[in-house]
Amino acid sequence: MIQVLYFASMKEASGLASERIKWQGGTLGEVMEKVTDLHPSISWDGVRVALNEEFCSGTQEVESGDIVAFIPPVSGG
Amino acid sequence: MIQVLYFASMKEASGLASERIKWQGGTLGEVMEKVTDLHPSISWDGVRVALNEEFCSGTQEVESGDIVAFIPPVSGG
Amino acid sequence: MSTDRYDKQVRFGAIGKSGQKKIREAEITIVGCGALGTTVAETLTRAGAGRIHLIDFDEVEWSNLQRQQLFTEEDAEKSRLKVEAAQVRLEHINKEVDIKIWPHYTDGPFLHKVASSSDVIVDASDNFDTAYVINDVAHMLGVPWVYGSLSGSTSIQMTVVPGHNACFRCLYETLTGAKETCETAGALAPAVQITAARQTVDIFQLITGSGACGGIFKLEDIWSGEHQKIRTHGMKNATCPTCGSSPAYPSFHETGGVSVLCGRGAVHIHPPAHRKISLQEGEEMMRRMSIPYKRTGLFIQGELNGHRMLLFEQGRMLIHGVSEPEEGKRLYASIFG
Amino acid sequence: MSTDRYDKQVRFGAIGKSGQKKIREAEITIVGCGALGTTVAETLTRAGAGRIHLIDFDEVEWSNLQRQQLFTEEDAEKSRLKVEAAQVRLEHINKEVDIKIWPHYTDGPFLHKVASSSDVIVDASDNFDTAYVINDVAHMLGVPWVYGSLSGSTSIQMTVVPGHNACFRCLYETLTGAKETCETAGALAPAVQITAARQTVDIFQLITGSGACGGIFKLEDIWSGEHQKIRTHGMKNATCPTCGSSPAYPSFHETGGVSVLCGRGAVHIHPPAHRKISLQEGEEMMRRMSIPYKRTGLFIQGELNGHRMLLFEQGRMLIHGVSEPEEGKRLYASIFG
Repeated sequence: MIQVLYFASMKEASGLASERIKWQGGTLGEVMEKVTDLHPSISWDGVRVALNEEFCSGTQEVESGDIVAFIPPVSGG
Repeated sequence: MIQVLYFASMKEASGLASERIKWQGGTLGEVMEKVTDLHPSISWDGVRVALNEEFCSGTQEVESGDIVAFIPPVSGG
Repeated sequence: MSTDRYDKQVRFGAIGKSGQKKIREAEITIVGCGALGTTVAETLTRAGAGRIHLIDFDEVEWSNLQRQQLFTEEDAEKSRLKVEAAQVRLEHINKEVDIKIWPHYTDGPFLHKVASSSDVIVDASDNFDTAYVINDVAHMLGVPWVYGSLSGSTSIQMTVVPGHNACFRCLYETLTGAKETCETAGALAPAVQITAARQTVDIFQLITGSGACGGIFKLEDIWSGEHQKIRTHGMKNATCPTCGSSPAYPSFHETGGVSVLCGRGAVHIHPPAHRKISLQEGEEMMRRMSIPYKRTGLFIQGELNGHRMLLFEQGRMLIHGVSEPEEGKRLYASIFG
Repeated sequence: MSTDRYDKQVRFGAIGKSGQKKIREAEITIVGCGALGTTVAETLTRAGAGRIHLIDFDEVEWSNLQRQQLFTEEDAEKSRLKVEAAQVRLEHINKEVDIKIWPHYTDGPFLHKVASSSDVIVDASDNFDTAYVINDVAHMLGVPWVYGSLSGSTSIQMTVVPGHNACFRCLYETLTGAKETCETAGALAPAVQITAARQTVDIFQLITGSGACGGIFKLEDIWSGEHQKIRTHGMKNATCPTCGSSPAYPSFHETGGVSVLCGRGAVHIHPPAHRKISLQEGEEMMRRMSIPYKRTGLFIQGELNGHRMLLFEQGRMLIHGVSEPEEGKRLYASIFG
């Protein structure tokens, strides 16, 4: 299992602030594919990804127990 | 190892916001004894204790990898 | 003119038009008009709440200005009552909101009366005694309340829904020993803002019925960045004298007393419940004793042995230039026996 | 009189007397005088900062009042310039602080001039373009800057110390696609307060030299309670055109253009750098074309084809009742060619 956190527009598109996803191993990019399957209306434009509170690229390996956060660009002030 | 977080007056008494402590197992009460050894000036008056983000009593068992937070009473508004 | 005034709030999905209507109809009691009270009151006023009760007996001081956002230098210069200064500013911000002010000490019976038709009670006081009183009154009324407290850079916030969550007394059955207050550790304005922001979110969630607040003790040191969301469920005490099966509400019945005000060299005296003195009687007494005084709508200001003193409805008195409770009691007794 | 004015801040150990002295001597530039800008400016003013530069070309609108804390109904009624309304209130709060206002569009050369002697630059703007400009200017000057942004209940804050942290461009080399703004998801006042509080803490840490801010991307959804502190170190790009070894500062040189203002049906035109129009010249032009106008200290207000327009120093113009950039350009060109 991994925990996935959705922020801003991704929270609205998924209807969830967070969820647990079954995970056997794979890359961050594969997590994103899985999330796309679960929530087809999600847009990945400009989204940054953090793995265990560290910004990472899609090639990074994700293990069971990890926390993945998706952060779309947010502009307002 | 366990992680210990100090808030408010305990942060001032210990001089630390958090630290890692070697841990072989034992109760929360024993964690408090250990912390008293490390920081003799700490006062336990009114302090509440949370183990992995849940308030707990001193008899609770603490395992390696756990997070313990010490929260003295804070009044100001 | 002001059609889209709340637009940015209505666009937020969990509030929306129906939530905005509920905010517009909501009545909120805020206990304390200091750092947290001014911040929460301003946000609720801007948000378009229906009615806000503000309770505080204190005056604006220079040392308040660093973190109490409704007040100006002029308010401190003129030692205005906090609730009066707050009301003036809030009405400039949003005249659609009904701001009721109560320059009173918060004891159980008084709060029970003021908050009887409120949807939420907010603790913005600076002491534990008042939190216990609010906790009791909220459970008697069956109204949720929103606790907040801070010191230095540490912020605490928790919402208690009667019948659902461990209450304040469950968490702190007794409170002994040194308490960290703004006196010893100071108070950073950003810690105020964080605490008030979390309180306001819970108020919005309670009023609009969306979101799931209650039962989480939110703790943050904004300077170090350490952060905890602690579940309070395990602390629920079935025999708690406030939220248990046979409640006695022990703090409701506590009578008045003497309190020394935080870092001001002032003493505040509130007489026991059976001994209420009206402003009329107070004025009469001062005249008889030839004490120089001035009466305003809300209080009488007089001078006794070089101490400035303010007498409020029901006999409450604030005596400046005194830091010992006993000396305050003596001065009070020298007028009212 | 005001001897203990900053007492609660001085008592906080990490600030103390020496920190307070540094705050007193600090100069801070705040880009944007909206929700974040007013909140940060008020806190710094209450904290006793030395000098604050406030940059914003916009006017107070009714829809601002819900979360922009320095403004009143009267400010919205009179469409006052935000920086002017803010200055008036800030001077009532603390006349010891020197508030400099700049009703200007923020481009690279302008910000470089205003912020040249600042200790910190604060991003309180509502758009990415400005963040890139601040990022470039901060690196050119070698001055730390404090990013903040919010939408709905989501708050983001990050401090960049040139030479130490991954910069904004390292994180967002390009930004394409839909961006969530206050237009689509609204903006909750508590999300503003949390963002501004985190910004202010980092400003205090930078000014006093205590605490270790920088390099952490702080993210919180204040409605759901989800929270992250993300290390940015891994994003540092050695060939970044802003913070890399051969910087080109691409956003510094971007010339003016046309922007459509957030939810207002207004267009804002800033002419390219080589084409500066003075207020004197603008007035001359309006008179020649028989356009009805009124000149104040900071701008000229006129009316063209039923559109209210404001002309500022250097030829910047705000045209109301227009939502298409092209129409704005046409109107502008009809006066200045």
